Amino acid sequence: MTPEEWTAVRLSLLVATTATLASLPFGLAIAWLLARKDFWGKGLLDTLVHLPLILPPVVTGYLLLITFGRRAPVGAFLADNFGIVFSFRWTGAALACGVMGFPLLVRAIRLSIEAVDTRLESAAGTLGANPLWVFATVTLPLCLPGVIAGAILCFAKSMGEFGATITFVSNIPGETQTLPSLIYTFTQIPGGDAGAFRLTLVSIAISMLALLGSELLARRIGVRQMAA
Amino acid sequence: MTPEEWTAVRLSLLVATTATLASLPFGLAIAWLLARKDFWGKGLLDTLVHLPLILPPVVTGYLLLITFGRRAPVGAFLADNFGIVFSFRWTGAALACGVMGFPLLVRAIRLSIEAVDTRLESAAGTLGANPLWVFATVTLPLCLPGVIAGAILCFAKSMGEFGATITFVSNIPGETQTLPSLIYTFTQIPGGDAGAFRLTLVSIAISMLALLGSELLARRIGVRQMAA
Amino acid sequence: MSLEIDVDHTRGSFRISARFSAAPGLTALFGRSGSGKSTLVDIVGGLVKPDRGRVAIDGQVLVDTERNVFVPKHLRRIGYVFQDSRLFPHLSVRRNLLYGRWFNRQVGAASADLASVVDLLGIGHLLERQPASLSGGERQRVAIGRALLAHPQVLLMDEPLASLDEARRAEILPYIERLRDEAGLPILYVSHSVAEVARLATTVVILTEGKVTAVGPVADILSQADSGDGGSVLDAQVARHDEPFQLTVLTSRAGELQVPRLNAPVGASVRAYIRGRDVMLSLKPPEEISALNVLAGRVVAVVPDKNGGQAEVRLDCNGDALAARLTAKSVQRLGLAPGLPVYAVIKSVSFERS
Amino acid sequence: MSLEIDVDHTRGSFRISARFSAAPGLTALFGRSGSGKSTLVDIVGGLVKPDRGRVAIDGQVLVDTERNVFVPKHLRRIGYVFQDSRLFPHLSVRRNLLYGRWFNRQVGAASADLASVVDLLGIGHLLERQPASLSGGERQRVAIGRALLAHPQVLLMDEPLASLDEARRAEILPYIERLRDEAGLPILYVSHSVAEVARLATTVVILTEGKVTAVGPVADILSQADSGDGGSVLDAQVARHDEPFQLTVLTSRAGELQVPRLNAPVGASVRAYIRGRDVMLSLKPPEEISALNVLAGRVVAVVPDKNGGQAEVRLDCNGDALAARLTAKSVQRLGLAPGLPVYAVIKSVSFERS
Amino acid sequence: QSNVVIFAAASLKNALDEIATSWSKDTGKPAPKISYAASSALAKQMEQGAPADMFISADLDWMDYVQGKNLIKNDTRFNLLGNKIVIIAPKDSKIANLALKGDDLAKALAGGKLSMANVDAVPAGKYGKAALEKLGAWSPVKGSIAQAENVRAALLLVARGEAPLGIVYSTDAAAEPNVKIVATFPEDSHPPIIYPAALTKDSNNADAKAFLDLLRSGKARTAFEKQGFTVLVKSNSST
Ligand SMILES: Nc1ncnc2c1ncn2[C@@H]1O[C@H](COP(=O)(O)OP(=O)(O)OP(=O)(O)O)[C@@H](O)[C@H]1O
Ligand SMILES: Nc1ncnc2c1ncn2[C@@H]1O[C@H](COP(=O)(O)OP(=O)(O)OP(=O)(O)O)[C@@H](O)[C@H]1O
Ligand code: MOO
Ligand SMILES: [Mg+2]
Ligand SMILES: [Mg+2]
Repeated sequence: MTPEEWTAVRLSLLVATTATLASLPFGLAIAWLLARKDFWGKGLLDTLVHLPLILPPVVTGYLLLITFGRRAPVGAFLADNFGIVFSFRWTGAALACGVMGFPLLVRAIRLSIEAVDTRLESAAGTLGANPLWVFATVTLPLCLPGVIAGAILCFAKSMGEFGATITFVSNIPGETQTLPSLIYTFTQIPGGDAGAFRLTLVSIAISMLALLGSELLARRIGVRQMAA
Repeated sequence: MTPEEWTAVRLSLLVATTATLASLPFGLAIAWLLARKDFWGKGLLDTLVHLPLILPPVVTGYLLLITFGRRAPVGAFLADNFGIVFSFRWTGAALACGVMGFPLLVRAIRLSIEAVDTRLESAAGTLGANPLWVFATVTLPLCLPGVIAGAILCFAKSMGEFGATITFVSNIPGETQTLPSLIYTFTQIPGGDAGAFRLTLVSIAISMLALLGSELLARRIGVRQMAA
Repeated sequence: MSLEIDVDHTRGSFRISARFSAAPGLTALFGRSGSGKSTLVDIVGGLVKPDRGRVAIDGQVLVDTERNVFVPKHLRRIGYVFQDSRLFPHLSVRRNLLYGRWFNRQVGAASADLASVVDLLGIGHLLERQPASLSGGERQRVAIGRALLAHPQVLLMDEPLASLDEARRAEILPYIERLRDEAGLPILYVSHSVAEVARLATTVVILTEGKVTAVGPVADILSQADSGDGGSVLDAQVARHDEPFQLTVLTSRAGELQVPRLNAPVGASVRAYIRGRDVMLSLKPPEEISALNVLAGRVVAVVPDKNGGQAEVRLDCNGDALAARLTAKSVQRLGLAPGLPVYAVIKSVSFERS
Repeated sequence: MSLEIDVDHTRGSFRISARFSAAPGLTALFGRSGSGKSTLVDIVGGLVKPDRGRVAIDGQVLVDTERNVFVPKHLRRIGYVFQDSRLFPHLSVRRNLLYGRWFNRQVGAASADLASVVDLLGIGHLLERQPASLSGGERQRVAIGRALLAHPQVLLMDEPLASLDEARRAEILPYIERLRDEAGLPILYVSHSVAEVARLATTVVILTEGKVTAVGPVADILSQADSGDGGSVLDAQVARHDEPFQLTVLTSRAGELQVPRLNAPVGASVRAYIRGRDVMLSLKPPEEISALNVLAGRVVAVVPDKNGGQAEVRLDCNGDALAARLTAKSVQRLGLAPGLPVYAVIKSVSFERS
Repeated sequence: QSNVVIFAAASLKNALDEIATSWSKDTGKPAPKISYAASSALAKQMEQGAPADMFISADLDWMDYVQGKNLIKNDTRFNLLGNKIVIIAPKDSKIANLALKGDDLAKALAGGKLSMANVDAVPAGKYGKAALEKLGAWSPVKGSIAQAENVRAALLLVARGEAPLGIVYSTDAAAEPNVKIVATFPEDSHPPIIYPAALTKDSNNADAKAFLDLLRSGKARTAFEKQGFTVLVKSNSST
């Protein structure tokens, strides 16, 4: 592989990992809201979460651009107040991947939270745990399978996402050129198939390792729990 | 909306519904295998299922093209022996959407199956139900939340998928031009933004309805079950 | 039920190694918490495949690891009442009850059955409810009904009555007796209640840390049970009913017994269980006392308890064995010793009502 | 525990409407399956918010719908033993037991507590196990331990001993008594066992279809209980111990009682529960009989059962009330009628061992 | 009679739709079905037996590719359209006229990115790169290129002000009100920008030939020119 390709691999790993880890807390919070609370606008929130799935990735990328771009309201606000800049940065790629993976993350966690027996949560309450502690010590550990599944889906999606990423932060080698962007470029060149194939295998290998790791983790948790 | 747009809306609904319904049985079977069985090559199957997520959609579309195309081995076999033709038909678009949504479908169902208490399955066995009946009368109803979640994810994904579709079956009006393909086309021409925006709203509205419907369904099932 | 078991099985650090055969009827599994009762029932039910061994019911081999036989649970035609009720949360009570009917429909009068079982268990008002909204006892009653309505050939009951009130137990016990006697259904029954076991069991199996430490007819075993409540069982026949006083007079070899009105025809064979603690001993026939039953006998043995405060006095009453539990002080005071003739005094109300 | 309850609540078609106040100590909830016991405990525990009403413990208001007070459950400092054990499946037994310690650590000697509770419940060998691998009884014992170790100010126990064998119950009961007496812990206790209730309860509340049908001191209520096992409670003091025979001699107004050796110092106040079915009546003092306890008294009332076969004979033994359950035939035979002097004969072994 | 199926580069949609509609109206024949996608995807689909009668590529490379695979009727191939590439800046940019030699461009970027379509894969990107190389402006800006998936995305980045400058087709620049053209590349600075068209080998639809002839005849000129394309066929030369 060429140095450019190695760079793309490293960048993709960074982007996918960041996207997954950074969206986890938000994913957990929103999944919990959707699973356990009834509130005005719940349907809207649900639709919003699913939007990146429903919209063609290019459109999502476009929406990200007009929201988090340098001249866009939110983007400018974040840049001015927190120094967080997305445009043409790998952070923007991570944001795009995180957003694209978000519906998958939230669904998996939500399903798992809905499967947690609320009677156990009440039991924890009677033992003195306040709602936050109940979440941390009972709900969260019990919905770990969903968290793991959601994280791996988000990671895998990040390894494959390019439509929104390239539209939002374009394709700058070493900065925003992730593996899928590079693969895509190869597919657009007559005779580029071999290169695309090689990089595709790399991408599959990475994701397979991540998958196996997640399965092992889930199994260890599962063996310890079983149904009690 | 123009007649062409209406056609695309109708076609997208057809494609998304077909993709979702047709992949459900396969999704159930594979989710059950992954959730409940240990076998050689399980990791491989798991990776295979996730591939459409990991690969850039264009690559998935290309792989579909060289597998299910008219001149491709599997495509030719299916066409000659069963008269099933995917290439450049709406069925191909449904196949592409089904494949792209498959990892989401399988994950959701699998999570739910893993949450089903195997003690209830044993209880059904003692009452005379053979394993197939146990699945149909106990496992399946109890993992319905996951089936519904998986189906809605697959449907939503189908409403947004165009990378694999356009690569596999092109973008032929009335035949393979789904809503997202049309939206994409609009984004490729000067002055197309308004059209893209209009169609995006249509797509969101449809998906929102589907989401709300699924929530209602899940809630009705949930209320009936609760934890027993 | 002519149950034959010879199995070894390991679950984590727990090892069960049980071997016994039981006569037809109801076999009670008795033993402390964690002694392996549920595990053994699971093995008979086909939920656990033993590491080694053989299980047969009425000659039909269900498991034989040597010949690689393992009849899957759905072909064993069992009705299993689980310790945790395991109702199907997605089905109404009615559909839970009728679940087994989908699979074993050879018996015709199932709808009549539903009505009578529902009636017996007092769950008629719950039929359209979902299991999640039931109380603990209601749930267990539905679980019993579900097992009964599966038209099983074998009934496995793991502490079925533990969460029920006495009144409800008193209603269900005779029904189980009828299943045992009239339908001839083999039953494997786990219970912590000596009274239940004494009343129902044909054979008692005592498990201790995974091993069978005693097995035999209920009369022989119960007095050995480490339960603080040894007792005796007398085989008797219904001689007549005393309708005005609602009593039934039984005859046994030991003598005549007056017990609360039984629902059995004259001539029927019944079993009277007499707890050791309900038996008083007197050196001469007591007079002007409220107890209606006085059996003459002779002391066979005086068996002091380990801690010495009490003793079991075994009597021979004209061939029937009877045990009385007394304080050591009474034993000394009355000078009880083998060979001494005594009178056993037993109140009628001591007998379980049916 | 000086528990005051006045609540209305509707769950589906079930309506509970309970109002009572109970003296400090242990309050037993008694009633048939589905009568609303668990619902009431849930209301006290804060798991269910009543539609209307007020709950106060020791003057501390937990719920008052009128003043919009609802103390959330994690602030109530309760130890709740659920009817279904509700162990945390992802935590080992040890961590289940210590769960409450994270939140209520003001009490110091918690590690000593762990050891003693583990010992009492016999779960030392289970500490590193996961709940899924426990037997039914083991699970319930861990649940009891978990509640005790949360250092609660109130203990809520919903059929805690239902799945335990008699030997284990006999070990746990005195511990609960100690909590009630020494630690002065208010306890709300659901049980189907009259013996347990009689032994433990200060106040008994009887629920029938969601309504309180009787409430009062254990002695007054138990004989009314629709349980087929009415009994009497005598307040007594330990007079001396008879070590050779392992007996304890109690004095009560009714007379002297010899019971199996109690673990209480001389002078201590204890309560003796005497089941009606364990009491024989004699018209003259019995001689040469094994029973050590004979109390002289006078018939106060003869209350026939609904179905007529048996009757409860209420006695006044020098001011103490005592009830005997006899057959109608004995009542007639002895000519029992108010005013008649009689002797109550009670075996020592009838008393529950501690 | 079945519809003519045309595989066409996505950027042709506006013009080609208009032509197809009027052709259908004039002749009474059903309007052609036109599949708009990336030239690369269309070429590979033809390779897999796609039922196309006609292919209009956005560059010569992909037409050469299908011709190399023997998928078109070589004698029907002709160069239909030409286009120009320009440098654009956001409407409110201070840059007005930009010189294109040496590092003028790099200076004008002032640390910002030059937004282009993919310089290896997308025609507009390839042309832009060639032109910059020819003008000696490539190496100074090489490290500052933001490569978009396609021209439209490159245009968007400039229109949104993310990038101070970008290289796009003049057709796209003309239609976007938020940008202005600050320089036009000389025709000889890059390979000719050409949209070739041809009938496919398998096509036996007479209407397809008729429609191709229409395009070749130059009667469609107005529609293409309205979108800013240069029509390469001579006017009024009919076959
Ligand atoms: N969600 C609900 N919907 C309808 N009825 C309910 C619901 N929850 C409980 N009930 C009913 O309320 C009644 C009281 O239930 P509860 O659990 O308090 O009974 P219990 O006295 O504890 O009985 P048990 O001894 O069987 O445990 C029962 O009849 C039960 O069916
Ligand atoms: N998966 C397991 N791993 C380790 N030990 C286990 C496992 N399953 C059961 N055991 C142990 O096996 C023993 C027997 O369990 P079982 O459920 O048969 O007891 P039981 O006699 O039914 O007790 P109870 O009266 O409490 O229900 C228990 O000590 C239990 O802890
Ligand atoms: O009959 Mo007793 O129990 O020795 O007093
Ligand atoms: Mg058990
Ligand atoms: Mg209850």
